[in-house]
Amino acid sequence: MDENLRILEALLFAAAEPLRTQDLHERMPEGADVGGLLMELQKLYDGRGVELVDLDGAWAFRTAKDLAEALSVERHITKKMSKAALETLSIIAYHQPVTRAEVENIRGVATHRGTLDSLIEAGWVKPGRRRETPGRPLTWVTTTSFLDQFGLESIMDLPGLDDLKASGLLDRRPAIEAASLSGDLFGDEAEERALAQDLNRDDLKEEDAPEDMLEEL
Amino acid sequence: MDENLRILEALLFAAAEPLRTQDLHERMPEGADVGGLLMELQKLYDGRGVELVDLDGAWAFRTAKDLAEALSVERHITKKMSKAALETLSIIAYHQPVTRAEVENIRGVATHRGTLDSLIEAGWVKPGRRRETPGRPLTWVTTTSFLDQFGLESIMDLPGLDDLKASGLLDRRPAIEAASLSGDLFGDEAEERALAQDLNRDDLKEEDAPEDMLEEL
Amino acid sequence: MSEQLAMSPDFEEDQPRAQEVHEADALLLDIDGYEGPISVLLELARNQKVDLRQISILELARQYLGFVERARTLNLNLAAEYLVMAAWLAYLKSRLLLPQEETGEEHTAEEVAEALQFQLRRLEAMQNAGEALMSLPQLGQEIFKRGMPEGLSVNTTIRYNVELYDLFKAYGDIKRRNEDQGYDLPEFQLMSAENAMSRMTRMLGQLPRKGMHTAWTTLESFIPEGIKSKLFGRSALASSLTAGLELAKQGKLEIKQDGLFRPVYLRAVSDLSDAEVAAQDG
Repeated sequence: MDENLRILEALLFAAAEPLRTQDLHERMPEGADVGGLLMELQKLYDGRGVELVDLDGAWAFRTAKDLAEALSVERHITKKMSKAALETLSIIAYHQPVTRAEVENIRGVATHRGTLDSLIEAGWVKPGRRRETPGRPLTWVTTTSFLDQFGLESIMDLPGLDDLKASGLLDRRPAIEAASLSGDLFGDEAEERALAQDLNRDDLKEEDAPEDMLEEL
Repeated sequence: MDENLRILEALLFAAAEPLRTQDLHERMPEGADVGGLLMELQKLYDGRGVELVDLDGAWAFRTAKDLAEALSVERHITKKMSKAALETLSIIAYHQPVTRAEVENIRGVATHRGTLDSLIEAGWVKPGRRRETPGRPLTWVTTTSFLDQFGLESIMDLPGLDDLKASGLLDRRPAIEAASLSGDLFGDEAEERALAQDLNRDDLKEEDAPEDMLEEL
Repeated sequence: MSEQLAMSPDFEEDQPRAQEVHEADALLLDIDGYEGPISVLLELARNQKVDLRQISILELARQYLGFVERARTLNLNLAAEYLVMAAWLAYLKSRLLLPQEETGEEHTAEEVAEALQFQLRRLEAMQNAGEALMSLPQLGQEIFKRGMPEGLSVNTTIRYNVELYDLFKAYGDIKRRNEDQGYDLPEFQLMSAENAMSRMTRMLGQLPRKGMHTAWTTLESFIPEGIKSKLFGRSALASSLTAGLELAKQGKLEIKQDGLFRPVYLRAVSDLSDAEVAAQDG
């Protein structure tokens, strides 16, 4: 076995965290073809109990997903994530880079202290660039640890990402802008019918007479 | 690759401690030939960057011993030395053996603990004998590394005070000279422009004057 | 507004149907599990068991108002945000029901309803995405990292960028510092108040006279010409003003300024009366 391949294998085995290609360059002997060696190593471990995974440019050995059952004894009991934290995490994952205000807008509530904190503490989200808009708000993005946690190679592998994109639901803007500016909402026949139904509902009109409502308002 | 071999590989990889054959029997599927599989796995990893080792009846993956060096990186950092450290070093060099109190006395300021520490860490000074005076204070001397760093054969090669004076190193600082020789009041164009600006800023415009003066006349 | 709404007898006639009472109760029981009104609206919308794109905003508004009403009946205190949402929905409902008119609002009621629907769909999508994420194999649950990583170490060696010259210079600095005991006051060249006074007195005598007073002259015209030093220029201005004030106090001249930062004018006061001046001129 090639000496450089041995070193690469040992490095990735010994590291507690995924190693970025540039970290590997720094640690490998001068002139080593890190990219080529990574490919070779990944091939070597293909179909094995342990696999070399590429986490968007960071590399780590991980047990094969299909062995989950056999490895259940190793399972740690983890705290369940709060609903708020999970919602925030998925919004950051699917809408990244996204500002806190945008997250709050999508969720329709102010973010409690501790929600974002817990995600940062878990190492799943980190600050991205500042948005070049008034106030230069900070954006949030997911980390390599996030990809590692969910066994994703990149954020392009997020479940259902393509469908969400196609449906126009990955719009960070306030709903009133997102809804009124996306043509398909107004162009959709079903939509128009639904709206028409709304307006023609006799039962509703009977129940809540407009005059009463006006009086109350 | 055999499914049981894959499971064994993953188990040993994920385990937080070396696993005894008995532990493996418990975790492996019913009827698996643990002993045979261990031999097979050990052979598979023979000569690789990672090896399967038998630690007195318990099994674990370990990075190959001969690669230990490759798992640590040497990082060279070039730093500037603080003025305080440099002054302290020069006093130790010129006055050695010298006590800390004497260093402070010569410098005219108290020396932070970290200042001497950084010189010790750099390997340039070391403790000498204790001075046979009340309190038996420790003295400090320079090291061979100090001589190496500055390309000196011995501390006798350090230039004397007279030499330093002759080379101009003990002259008054240019900055002080400039301040005390502020005789050149007239003739500086930049100054003139600055003055003109000043006067304009204060609204002391000459143009304002003539009409007013005429009115009065 | 919403409280009025809730207490209105008209509104009470609008009793939710039995099944909805049940729904609202389930929501209210678990109100802490909801992240505010949007979250509750989404739950209500899901209970309609239709695609959110087909959801009736009017029906949803009615259900939500029923939910708030139910909370009031049960004497449950809802957070203010829930009541704000109730008021907003009541308003939206009325706008949707009323014929289109020029309200001067930026968005039509239909657009606002669309936006609400979009908001709900987007939030639902994110909640579903969260569930999808959690159903992925996870590190420490289904995927494992190495249990005993040896870890990678970094040995740092520091090289100091110091040369012999720096060492000598440092020593020289100490020696010089010890020699330079005491502090030399820097010399400044300034115009003294006495200097300014004599200068101004001399110049006042040379100003053209007419009547009892001479002409108004700016303060700067008392300052020597061709000053190259900024500091000297400033001191000359300050000293001349001081001298001018002193002379004014003595009654030898008058000073005026039209406003803040406006030029300062001075003029000499003649010792002679108007008649004497006239006689002299004659």
